[in-house]
Formats: sequence, C-alpha cells, structure tokens
Amino acid sequence: MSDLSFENDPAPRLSREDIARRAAKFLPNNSIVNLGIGIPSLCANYLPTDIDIYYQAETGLLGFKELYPKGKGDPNIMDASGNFPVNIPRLVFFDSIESFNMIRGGHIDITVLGGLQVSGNGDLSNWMIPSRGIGSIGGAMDLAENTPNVIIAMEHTTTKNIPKIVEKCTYPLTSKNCVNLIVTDVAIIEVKYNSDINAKLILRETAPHWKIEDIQKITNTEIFEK
Amino acid sequence: MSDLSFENDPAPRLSREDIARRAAKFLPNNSIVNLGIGIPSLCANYLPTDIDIYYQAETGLLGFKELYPKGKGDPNIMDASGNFPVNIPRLVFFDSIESFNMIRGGHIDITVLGGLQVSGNGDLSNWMIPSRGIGSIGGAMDLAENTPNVIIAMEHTTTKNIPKIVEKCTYPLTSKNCVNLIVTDVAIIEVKYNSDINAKLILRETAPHWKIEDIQKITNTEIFEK
Amino acid sequence: MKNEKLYNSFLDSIKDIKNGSSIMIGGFGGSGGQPTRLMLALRDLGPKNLTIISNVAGISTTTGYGWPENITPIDQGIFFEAGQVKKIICSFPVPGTTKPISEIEKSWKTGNCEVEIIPQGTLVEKIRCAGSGIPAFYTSTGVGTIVSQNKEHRIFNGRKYILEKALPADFSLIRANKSDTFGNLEYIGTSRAFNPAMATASKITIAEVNEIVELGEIDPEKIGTPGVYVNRIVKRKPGDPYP
Amino acid sequence: MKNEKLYNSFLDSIKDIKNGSSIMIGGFGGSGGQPTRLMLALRDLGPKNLTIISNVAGISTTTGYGWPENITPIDQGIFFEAGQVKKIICSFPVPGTTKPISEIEKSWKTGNCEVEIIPQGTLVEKIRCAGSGIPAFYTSTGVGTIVSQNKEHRIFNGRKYILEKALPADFSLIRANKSDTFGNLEYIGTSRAFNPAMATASKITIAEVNEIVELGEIDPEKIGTPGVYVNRIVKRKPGDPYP
Repeated sequence: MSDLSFENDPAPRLSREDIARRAAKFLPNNSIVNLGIGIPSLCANYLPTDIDIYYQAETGLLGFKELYPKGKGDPNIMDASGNFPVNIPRLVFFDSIESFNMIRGGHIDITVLGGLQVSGNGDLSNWMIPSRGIGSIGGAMDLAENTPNVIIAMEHTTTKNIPKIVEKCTYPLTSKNCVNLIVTDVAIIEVKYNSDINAKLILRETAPHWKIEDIQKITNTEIFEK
Repeated sequence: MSDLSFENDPAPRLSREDIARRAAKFLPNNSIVNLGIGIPSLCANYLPTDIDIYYQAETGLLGFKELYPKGKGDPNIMDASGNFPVNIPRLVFFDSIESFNMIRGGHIDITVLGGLQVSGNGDLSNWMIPSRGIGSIGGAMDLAENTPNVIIAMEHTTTKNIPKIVEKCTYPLTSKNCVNLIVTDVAIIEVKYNSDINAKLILRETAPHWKIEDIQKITNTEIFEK
Repeated sequence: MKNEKLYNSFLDSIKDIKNGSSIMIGGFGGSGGQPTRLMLALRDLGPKNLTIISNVAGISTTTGYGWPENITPIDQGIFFEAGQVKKIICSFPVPGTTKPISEIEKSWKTGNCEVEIIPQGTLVEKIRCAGSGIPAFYTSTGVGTIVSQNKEHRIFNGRKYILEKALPADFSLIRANKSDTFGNLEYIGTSRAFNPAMATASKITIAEVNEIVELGEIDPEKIGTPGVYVNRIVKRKPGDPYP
Repeated sequence: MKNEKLYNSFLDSIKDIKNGSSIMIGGFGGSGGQPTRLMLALRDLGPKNLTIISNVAGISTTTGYGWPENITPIDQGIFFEAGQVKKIICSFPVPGTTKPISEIEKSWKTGNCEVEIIPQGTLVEKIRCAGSGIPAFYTSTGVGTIVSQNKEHRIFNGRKYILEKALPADFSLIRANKSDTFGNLEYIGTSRAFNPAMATASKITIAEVNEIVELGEIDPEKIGTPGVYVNRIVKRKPGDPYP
C-alpha cells in the first residue's frame, strides 16, 4: 500500500515496491534490460526465481544482478544509479561509446524508466520539472528513443493528485511516441500504436477494487477497455 | 642501382631499396608510421639503429618491427600487406573501427605510400590503372587524406619512361593536395603548399650525377630549385 | 534449459540464408579472423544472388595473402566460382598483380557481378553506424575522387566532407577465438578487424569459434564483442586444419 | 633516453592549461575512472573561464553518487566553487533531489555559468567524432525535444534524425589503472566510461594512473586506449586515499 491516499479513491493505491513488482512481470527470461533510477531500479528485487535478466547499465556494464548494500562494493564496478553491483562471473565491461552503440542501436530489449508525464500518444517527459529550470538527461533520451520496448513505472498522479498521464505533456519531452506500457500504483496501461505517432491507451489491469471509471478520474486523457 | 636504364639518363637510377633507404631518413624517432605495400614497406629495413618507429597497420596493430620470413609466423598477427610481424612485447591490438579512428582522426604522424601518379599540386593517384578498370582502395584514401605527413616512395617514371610526376593526374585520384614529399629513384621533391590547394614542387636532393634539368626532362610538371 | 544460441553444425546455423540475402563476412582478409567454416557452409548451402560485404576479398587464393604456406587458401572467391554473388561491397577486391586473375575479377569482367569499392575506413564506419543507430556520417575520405561522385558534399570548419550512409545486412558471419555460452567473444591479435563492427550490424550474427566456455571463463576485460550482438555460436572441430 | 610523456607532478602535467581552455574530464561520474588528482591540481592551478566537458557532473558531493562511504567525495563542483567555469557541457549536472543544492546548480542559478545538457549517447559520440575525423553525424536521440531546437532535421528511411557535430577540446584529463611507458592504458571494470573517447579528442591528453609499467607488461588484449592518444602520464602516490 502506498503512502498516498486521496479521499475519492475507491481503495488504497499500491506502493512503489508493488509498482516495481508488477513491472517486473513484463521482463521475459534472458532479456537484456536497462533499469532507470528510482522505482524502475526496484524491479530487480521482484523477479521470479526462474527468470534470469541481463541488466545493462550506461556505465558500461552488462550481466549484473545483485547490488552491494550502501557503503560496500567496488567503485570500479558501478551502475548508472551510482550503486556498486556484485562482481559475478558473467559481467561484461565496455566504454561509453560501446554502451551507447548498444542503446542507440536498439540492442537493449526493454528499458524500465521513471516518468513525470506520459501522454496519450506515448510521449514521455521524465528529465526536468520546468519550475526548477535545470535537469539531467543522462541516458534517458537515448534509451527512450531507441529501445524497442519502453515501460514506464511511476505513480499515477503527483503527491497532490495531479494526473501524470495526460493528453499532451507540458514538461520538457524526453522522447515522442516511445512508451509501450505504463505501470502505476493503480493501473497497467498499454500504449497501442495505430501508426508511428497515433496511439490509444488500453487498460490492461487495475489495482484491487479500482474500476476503469476510478482510473479515468485521475487520468487526463482517455483510456479504453481492452 | 635500378633495373631501369634509359639512354638519356646522365647516370643510373637508384634501386627500390635505395628509394626506401632515402625515404626512411624522413621518419623521426618515436613517430607513428603507416607503411603502404611495395617500396614503402621496405623502409623498415633501412632505419638507423638509434631510430625507433611505432608502425601502425590497418589490420589493428601498433608497435611492430620485424616481420617473419615468408612461411613463418602467426596469421592472427598480420600487417596490411599480409605479412606476419614478430610478436614483440609492445604490440597493441585493436579492431578496424579503432584502426580507422586513429587514421581518419589524424593520429598517425607519417604515412609512406606508393604512387602511380603525383601531380604538381600534391594530388595522388595510387589505387587503379584505368586500363584494368578495377582496383583496390584499401586504407589508401583514409591514409592519404588524413595523415599530416604523406611521403610517396616510387620510381620517377614507369618502366616505359613515362613520367609519374605530372601536371594533373589522369589516373583515378586517391586524395587531392595530400602529398608532402616525393622520394623517387632520381630525386627527393618537396610539395610546398602556398594555400590548402596550391603547391610548388621543390627539388631537395638528386641521385648522384643528376641535375635539375635531367630530372625536369622526365617530369611532366615544373620543379623548382630549393 | 536449452541454450538457443548454440548450434552443432555450421550448415544448420546458416540454413535460413536465402537467395538475395546480404551477408557480411568478418576478418580483415587472410586467414586470421576469417569465418572459413561458415563460408564453406554457405557455399555448400548454395543460395544465389547474394550481396557480400567484406574488406579485403578474394585475393588470398591468387596471392596467398595472409595465409600460412602449408595450406591452400580459402577466400570470398568460392562464392564467385559457384555463381552465388550478385554484388560485392568491399575495399580491396583485387591484388596489385593481374595474373593469375582472381575469381572476383573474372566474375566482374564477364559482367556476372557488381563490385562496389569503398575506402576501408569508410566501410567499417558505415557498418558500425548500421549497428549503432547512426544513419549517416560525414568523412573527408574520398573527397575529390570517384568515391565522392553523386554524394552530398558539405563544408565543416572550412574543410570539405562527403555524407556516407549506414550499411546494414541480413546476416553477419564472424570469427573469434572463444565464445562463452552467452556469446561474449574473445579475439586474438589482429583477428578482431571487421568482426566486432559486423557483429552489431546484421539482423542475425553467427560466430565461428575455436572454443566454447562457460559464462565467466573469459576475462571480462578481454571481451571484444558483448554477447548481446551474437545470435548463434558454432564451434569448430578440434584439430581443424584451417587457421 | 628521457621519456617525455612521464611527469612527476600532477601540477606540472597541466601547467599549460590557460584561462579560457576547454577541458574534458573523464570517467562516468563517481569515483571510479575519475581523474581526481588532476582535477585537484587544476583547481590549485586556478585558470578561469574554463569550458568543462564531462558526463555526470557535480552530484557526488551532494549525494555521494558513486563514492565509497568512508571518504568525502570530490567532483566537478570544485571548479564552480573556485569560480573557474564559464560553461559546462554534460549530460547529468543535477541530482533528482534539490537539497542540498549542488555547486553547479548554485553557479547556474546566479548566472555565473552556462550549462549545456546533452543526451549521454550523443555526448560521447560527439567526443568520439572529434577524435576520429568525423565532423558530424545523425542521431534520432533528442528528436522532438528541446535538444533538437535549432538543429538540422533530416529523414533517413522514413525516420527523423538530427545533425550533431563533433566536440573537441584543448585538454583531456583522464584516468586509468595502469599505463606503460608509451601511454598504452589498461582500465578496470566500468572505469572506462568516457575516458577512451576523451583520450582521442583533445590536443593534449593527460592520464592519471595508479601504476606505470614497462612496455609489454600490459596484456595487449586488454589495452583500452592505445598510447598514440596519450601525451602525458602521471602516477599517483602509493596509498592515495582517493579511489
């Protein structure tokens, strides 16, 4: 259950961990996956034991699994969140040129990223809050634009219950028409593309006791039954 | 002395080995050098003992010196001429992407290449004889176009005494305005650029008993005293 | 669990190569780094109208280029002899000598195939770009030569460059020393050459290797091609006479 | 013979860095692969109006990003604190959190420096291009975002791309584990990051290393930066507390 609760909610929203657990179900065995900072990075904790993922990090790392607890580990084996993965005997190291050949070339199967806003046609904003005026792009634009399967794992609204799934993103964009799936604390929504740029949001799952009408109320663009 | 001799020559032309020996004098200690096929590859045999060169080969090799005699050596350590260099403990290996980053990026100090024609303004033709209709470019265009110092080591004329130093190349070009020095069996000629594209040929040395007039007779463009 | 990357037979590993496929063949030219067994399998499989992409091509059989003296060289000429090639894209298709005439030159002379000659650095960068999401780049190599004909010219910082486009293919046949079970490849010496670039640039990459080892048995600091790029792995028989 | 690449002091190795110089700083962000001693020397030398080029920048001091817990982090913030920076070009200049505010954000807020944010893959490719004779390339990263503003757009195979130009610098400060006397560098793990690309892209490249060994003592299959790119080498003191 989430820290967030709003008076009109039909039932509690799920926690960050629950979002990660639900997103993790979409990672097939043996796939190459890049996890963004925040909720996405939690997905690694919720994989079924029979699923083996090759995580890629922008730092130039492939094949890691467990992270050392804070304060331990080797700074020469780092993921993009600044964590130190355990040096298991299947890691591959490479430089940033190769790391982004891999990303920009579309060789990563799936990326799970955080989101500030996602639009009805699959646009993503996740790198800057306009009021701050400065933000960090990092690898997010390369990943969102070039990965065949982009999953956004985020809360459905802000802490002030302002919808993050919107008709048109008002925050600076990360990439257009890039999102394939949105996993939130109340819903799992597929972005179904009719063409490269036209999409429809299809509701695939809801949190317990949430109905499509409840979800529509906190979503600023139309969502459809599957 | 050369196999070539022509009735109007004032004295014998030098041999291929002599051309290589004279070209080798222009390779400074510790420089990074790429030697082309043919006469250029012979330069390595004529270095003074106090001069150490780091030869680069397009195959992805840096730092080699001696070659194995034909029939010996390891096919996994090959230069661009298809020879097998001896594996001394300073070799560096890299792939073709890196090899041409190095070449195209201008990180090779000097290349010594063969020539079919060199023009008065430093154009080089060395990859195809038009009558054959097919030729091989290999690394020649990248080397000629991007190496700061391009030395051409070749006979001054064809075996039929037709000049190879000409006003304008008639053979397919390798690179324009690229040549810095021409070392032949009768002369050493500097290509002095007044601008990026306008040059003058300056005679710097001659073979024994050859005068500028003798050399001018077998050169199809004007050469100047230094 | 079955490892779907491991194949027992060279022929099985390439059997979806069809008439009209485009195929990259790794190495530099010469025996080191050349996927010789995959090439022989492709000849035996027999698809026609192929587009072959490689660097130095077809000169070893006439000159011995890059082969030890005690063994008869194999090179891209085998596909021309078998009439399988519509077009070859390469940097070095003929040796300096004209006799004996190579299979590629013979095929070109009789109009049986097209030969596109690309400067070596441009060729490898075009292949790299295909694998790394870069559709085109500018280079000064070839400016003012026939290579620049019909290409877009552009000046950056006062120097003239031409636009070159990415070159992808359907299949890449590459060669490495070792593979682990995930397809991470270790190369030796100059046998890298075009293999790492080509590994990234095709829909299907097939690696011919001397040895297959468990995950973690290749020093991770020596992996030349990460396994994400490798779809199929075939091991040579022990004692294979080809280098 | 004197080896002109070897320097005994970090300060000596960078003393020709002048006001207005552009300087690449290697690594990814965090302590691994960061040339921390060269950075401290540059702060001590004190040139002003610098353009700094790096990837993740200035977030370790506020968040501990990529540093072990037992040591106070050093990052690009030291140059901002000292008022040395006119502009920084990077991909990740601020952490997600806004408190405490980093030196870069502080400097940007007060209008003391310009911050240019470039997607990470585009940044490293721009740097690579500067070192490898490619003046410009096309990428789809950033299309439709503020990154594409005022950039040339072009369609290849039905997809939209933007033109990005090479990014060179005057100096590169990089970090490796070992160097041999020629400057061939061996890296460890993810400490490669931006170091190999930056090594190629500046007029002068200076490498901070843990160890200097004789030629041939680095396994040639593990050399991450060939010595042709390295102009100066400085060894850390044994037992340096910084990772």
